[in-house]
Amino acid sequence: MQRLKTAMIEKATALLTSGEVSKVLGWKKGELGFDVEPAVFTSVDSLVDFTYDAFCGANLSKYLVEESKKEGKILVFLKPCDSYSFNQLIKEHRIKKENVYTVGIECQGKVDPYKLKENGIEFVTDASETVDTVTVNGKEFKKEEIILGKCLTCTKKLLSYDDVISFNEKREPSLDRFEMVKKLEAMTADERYAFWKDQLSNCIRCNACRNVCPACTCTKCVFDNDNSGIASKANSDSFEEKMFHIIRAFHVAGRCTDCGECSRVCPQHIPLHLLNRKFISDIDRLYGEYQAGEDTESKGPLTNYTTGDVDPSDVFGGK
Amino acid sequence: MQEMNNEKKPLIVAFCCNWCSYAGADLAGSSRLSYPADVKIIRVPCSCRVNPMFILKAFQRGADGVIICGCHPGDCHYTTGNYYARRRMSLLFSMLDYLGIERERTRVEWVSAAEGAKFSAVMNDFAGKIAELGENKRLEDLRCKD
Amino acid sequence: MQKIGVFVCWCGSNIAATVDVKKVAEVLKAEPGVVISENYQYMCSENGQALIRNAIKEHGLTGIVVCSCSPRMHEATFRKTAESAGLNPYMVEIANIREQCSWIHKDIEEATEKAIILGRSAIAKLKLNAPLTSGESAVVKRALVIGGGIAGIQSALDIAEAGYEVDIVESAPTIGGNMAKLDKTFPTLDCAACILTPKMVDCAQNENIDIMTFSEIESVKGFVGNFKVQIRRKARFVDEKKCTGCGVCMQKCPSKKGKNEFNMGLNNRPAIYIPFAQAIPNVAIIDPEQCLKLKNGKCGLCAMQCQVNAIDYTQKDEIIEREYGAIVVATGYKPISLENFNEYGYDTYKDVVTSLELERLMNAAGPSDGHLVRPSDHKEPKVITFIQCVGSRDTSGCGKPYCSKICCMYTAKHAMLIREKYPNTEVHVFYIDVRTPGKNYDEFFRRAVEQYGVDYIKGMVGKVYEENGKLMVQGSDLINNEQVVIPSDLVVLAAAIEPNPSVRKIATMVTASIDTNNFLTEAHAKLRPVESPTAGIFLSGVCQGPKDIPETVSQASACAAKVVGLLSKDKLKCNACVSHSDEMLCTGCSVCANVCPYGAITYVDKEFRIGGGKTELRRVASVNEAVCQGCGACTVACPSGAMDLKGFSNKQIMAEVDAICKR
Amino acid sequence: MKKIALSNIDLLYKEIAGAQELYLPVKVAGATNFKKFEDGVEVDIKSLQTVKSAKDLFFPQSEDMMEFKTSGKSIEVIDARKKAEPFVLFGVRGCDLKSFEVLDKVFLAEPVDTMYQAKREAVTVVTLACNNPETSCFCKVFGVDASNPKGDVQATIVSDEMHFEALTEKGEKLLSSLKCLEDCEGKGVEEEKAQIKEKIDALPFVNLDLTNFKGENLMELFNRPEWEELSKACLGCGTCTFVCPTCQCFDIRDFQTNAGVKRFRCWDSCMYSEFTKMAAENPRKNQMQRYRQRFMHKLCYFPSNNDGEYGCVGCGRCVKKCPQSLNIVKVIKKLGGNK
Repeated sequence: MQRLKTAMIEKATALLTSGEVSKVLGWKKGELGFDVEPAVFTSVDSLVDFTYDAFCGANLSKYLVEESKKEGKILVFLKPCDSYSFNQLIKEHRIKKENVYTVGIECQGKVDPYKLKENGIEFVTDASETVDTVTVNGKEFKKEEIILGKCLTCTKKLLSYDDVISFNEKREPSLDRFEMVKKLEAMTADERYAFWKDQLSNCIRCNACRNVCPACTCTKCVFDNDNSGIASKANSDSFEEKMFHIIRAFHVAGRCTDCGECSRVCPQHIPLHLLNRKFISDIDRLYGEYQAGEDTESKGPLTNYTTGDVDPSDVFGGK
Repeated sequence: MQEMNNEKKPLIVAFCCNWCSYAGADLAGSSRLSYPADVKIIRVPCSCRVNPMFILKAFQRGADGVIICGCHPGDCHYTTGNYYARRRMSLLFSMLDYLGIERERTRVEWVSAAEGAKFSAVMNDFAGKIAELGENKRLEDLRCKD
Repeated sequence: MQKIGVFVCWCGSNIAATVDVKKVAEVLKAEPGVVISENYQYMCSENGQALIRNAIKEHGLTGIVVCSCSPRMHEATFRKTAESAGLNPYMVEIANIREQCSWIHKDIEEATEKAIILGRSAIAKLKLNAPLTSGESAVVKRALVIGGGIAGIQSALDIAEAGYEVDIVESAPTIGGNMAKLDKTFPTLDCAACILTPKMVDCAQNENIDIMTFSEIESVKGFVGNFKVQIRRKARFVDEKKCTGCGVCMQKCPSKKGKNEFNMGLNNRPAIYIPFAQAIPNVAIIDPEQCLKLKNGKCGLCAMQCQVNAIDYTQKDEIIEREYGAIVVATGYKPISLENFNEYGYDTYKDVVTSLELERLMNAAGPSDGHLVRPSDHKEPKVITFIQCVGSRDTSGCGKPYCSKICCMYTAKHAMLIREKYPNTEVHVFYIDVRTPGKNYDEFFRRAVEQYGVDYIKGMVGKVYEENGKLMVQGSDLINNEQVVIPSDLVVLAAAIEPNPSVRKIATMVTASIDTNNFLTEAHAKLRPVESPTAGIFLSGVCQGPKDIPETVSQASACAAKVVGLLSKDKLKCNACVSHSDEMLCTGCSVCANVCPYGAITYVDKEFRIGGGKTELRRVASVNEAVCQGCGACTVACPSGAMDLKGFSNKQIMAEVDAICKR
Repeated sequence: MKKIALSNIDLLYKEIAGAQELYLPVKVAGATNFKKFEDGVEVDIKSLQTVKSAKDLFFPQSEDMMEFKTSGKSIEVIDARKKAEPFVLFGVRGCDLKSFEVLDKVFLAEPVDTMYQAKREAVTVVTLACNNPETSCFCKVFGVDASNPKGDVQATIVSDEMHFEALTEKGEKLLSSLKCLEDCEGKGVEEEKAQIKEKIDALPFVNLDLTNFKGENLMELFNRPEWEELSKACLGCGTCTFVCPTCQCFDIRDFQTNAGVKRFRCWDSCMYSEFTKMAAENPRKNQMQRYRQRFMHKLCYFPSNNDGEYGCVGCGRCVKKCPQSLNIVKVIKKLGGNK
């Protein structure tokens, strides 16, 4: 990890010095060790705060929607999952590609601060990692015990970049990403209803899931737009929790790269990614496997069709 | 009998595409093929005009069932509209089911302008299923119920 | 503040018998925004419309709701009414309380309640209506006729005569279609070729007509007035411009074992051939499957013989693009395949033929030069049995549920012609019913029976089998209530006709709707029989439904009149209910363009003020209103809700939902 | 003083809930929030903090105000405010208790917010000392003593028992009504409090320097260039404001029902771009301005208007919940002073 960080700083320094880029989008150290935050560095001097470690879970691609509009080229470090979002945003014309210099960096799973806390660590003094382990404050954890939910199932690979920093250290996913979806599908309707009722009743409509989502880049969201007919600010009724999450999932269906940020940021730990994954799993099953963000040209499954598609009545396998 | 009258009647919203299904409904009418008055039709240009928002809105407002009718695949007046509708609704209905909402509450049917009899049969069947299911509780908005 | 007028129609007793129209009017009057609510016996009548007009003027109405029959019936009527009273025609909403209420409900209370709800829903929508104006688009003054049979020929000639350019695209190497194969025509018994070929020649000579044979429609884009059509001109390996149709090549061609399509495969033709003597264009064509030169490079005799160097073995398919204002579909029919009717032995016995084959056998230009002989041994048949309704009126699933309409008449014709020319021949006809509506048709049929002594047997045929060199036709005679077996020399099957299979592909390309039997659907079964529901697409001939020649020709001319009416306009009013993008919401993500079937959406970079005196360049969607047909696919694809449909906006539809659910 | 064994604590909940409504930290689907006690709920007093703060009980996320019923062309106006029945709020930590003081300054100042007032008066607060404060806690900075929160009743867990002391009349009334409690001397309570204090003093953020946040240097702080960098990663979501115990902004909205209109108020967030949208213009045009507003309000404007009382109680929820790890601690460290 240390050598990756060193290489990244070297790369940033070189590109800033040569003037090829004027800004660098990366991560900045925090106060408690794990609370790194996305940051833009504009000078070689400012890179002193630059960090890349096992806590850099945030997806940086969405920041480029705004940053790439500004003057000057920006260097961005993209983890495999971030890069799928990046591609999808390029496909949707949301990022000005010519203003971005992308450097792919490898990733073997990022630590979930909540899991760290459950293990009694609230303050990180030192951390190091290998492909399969993380050592925090001298205590070694297996990756599967400690990394973010989204990383446990990650199979994403390094896509095309302007440049890549990799030491060919790849972690294999420890879980099938559809396991929980399948589990839910196997439940009775009553059980599923109870599951989601509990989960969604916790929603406080803080919009963290939406605002962090790289697929949610609307200038103004329908839920904020009084003219849309479905604007709502709070879950004044249990209906609105469902409405918000169904519509949000639907709006990103076929575009969601499964980056998992929604679930990472939810203050109530609602497993929102299970909604998106349901759509992904249905799309894969009904229309053939599709990975949003794998390329920048293909038609998404909801803007496409075949004449032989299944009827809605047959989605559940026969009437 | 008395009790029957006191029961809340089911409410069904049917979105019908202008070119096939709405015309099919008209044909059912001109052929005097009855179906329950619980069914209220909203005319849309094409099944692809039906936004999931409309469906959820209908449930929020107290609908007990929502049905979308369009031209048969391949016969869309706009060539491809119902193909998109088919995908959208497949996914949406699957999602509603995933959230534990009764899958019988939503339906898509392809009804051509010539299928007045089918329209009536479909509506009778759907209204019957909805009556069996009873009131929509899982996608209700209590504020709309008092 | 809106001032809404509600007009409840009784439709005589159609509505008023089941819906308490007075109560509906009264209850709806109490709705916020409603200033006047009237009921009247026939709102669509002149008096009814006058009532609406007066109310609009008197009360200064901002919109009207008419509770009446289906909007598919009278929406246009009431829009015109509103317009004539100075109200924007799109400030009209119809509550369908006839087809979707009074006609399907019996209980007055229930129907009245539903009518009120439908009225409220229309009011709720109307409150969100905005006055709309239609855009205009120019009309390309040229028509395309797909299919060069009698229907296409007649339509093309009429359009050309009116002074407009018209292209005929025919998939076969010649125009003429099925009619060219017929011998005589009922009920006058004049020869088909004698009346058709002059029309074919007219087409060829008319300066306004461009004939493209051996060509197919590749793609159709655009909309009424502005279709862009790609046409595949298939390689015929003969330069159409050079070939004089002298026919020398045909004689010299060593590969003579091709099935003669024109003669229904009853005899052979060379690899290079002219379909028939009067073919238009009278130009040779090479069958690449059969030509030795094209197959293995050895031969080239025809090219050596050709005086004008018309042969071109290297010719390739060519795709040309043309623009049209209107498209006539005249793709015609073909007899059904008889594989489901093994009991008649069509595939087993050479002497079981279809009626169309019989036409060729009897035709002077046919394989037997007009001498009626059996295909098997070329002997004259002494007993001929006709079997009617082979695959027609068949609900078993083997054939077609509809009546093919022409068979009764042509069988009578065949029987009569045979008895006339070969009086010693016995002719039997098995029939279910004989249907002869049409001018001089029944008289014609009766002549066959009474004057020519054709033996009509009411009953169905169970099977045809061979015994001692005879074809035994076993059937029932329902009138005499007995089983009969007729030893015959020739059996003729009146095979059902079905739309040309290519019509499905064409219908999809031109976005015309099609029924379960693959016939194209007309815009209105009675009132708009020659138009497709898709604007600018017209239906000529059997592609719309079974027809005989007189009917086909009259429909073809009617179709031409419609086309000429369209082409005579310089500008067309576009659909006013089109999509539009709210540029303040649009993110330019391209999702909408991906689902637009018309390519109506493009993207532009536009400068927007972002406050503080700054501007920002943003990519936003822009809708070509002349191209948009208003399906609304884009509105649902758009996650931000920037894309909305005029006349069917998100808010309008949701207002309807609200109103319907209010209880 | 009174006490009950933790193993019997369900009896206490049931007894309170038998007499009046009881709200306390309840875990649903893995997340703990203040919810009504009902049979079968999973009470969670082990977690230090609820996700949403206790302000939810006085200033709920959404709350009906009035209704307009329409019938034909007439409109009837109906008061939809619910009457506040006495209720017990159990398990409030020192920081949340302090936040009530902050909210009172807003809602109980003239003109009084009657909806808030009614609930505030109806409540009996049972506070709970924080046996295990977390690294994200910095309540001490704002004068909170998490070992000794002074609610109507103060509860302290000492090993496997919970001890109660009534600090107000209301508290006295509640305690004396509860039969499941036994009298005690409060043995070990003071020792426990001393231990908690020790733990608090060892936390990383307890010495934050607030000296720069004064009324006088408002403009200087406002114009500090660091805001740009501090707010760079802000997504503009409302998480910090919604989990914050002192954020008190709300919006008033109408909901169209089948019968008319319900007017309700719901939490709003100054992080949202719509928050300051006005007819002519939006004075806060970018996220930096909105971000700056939130912290300037808590650390400068609020104390300037309220006798030096800060609009932050140091609960640390934003430290834990911000999706991108932005928080008030980072702001104070950057701009507060050099202590």
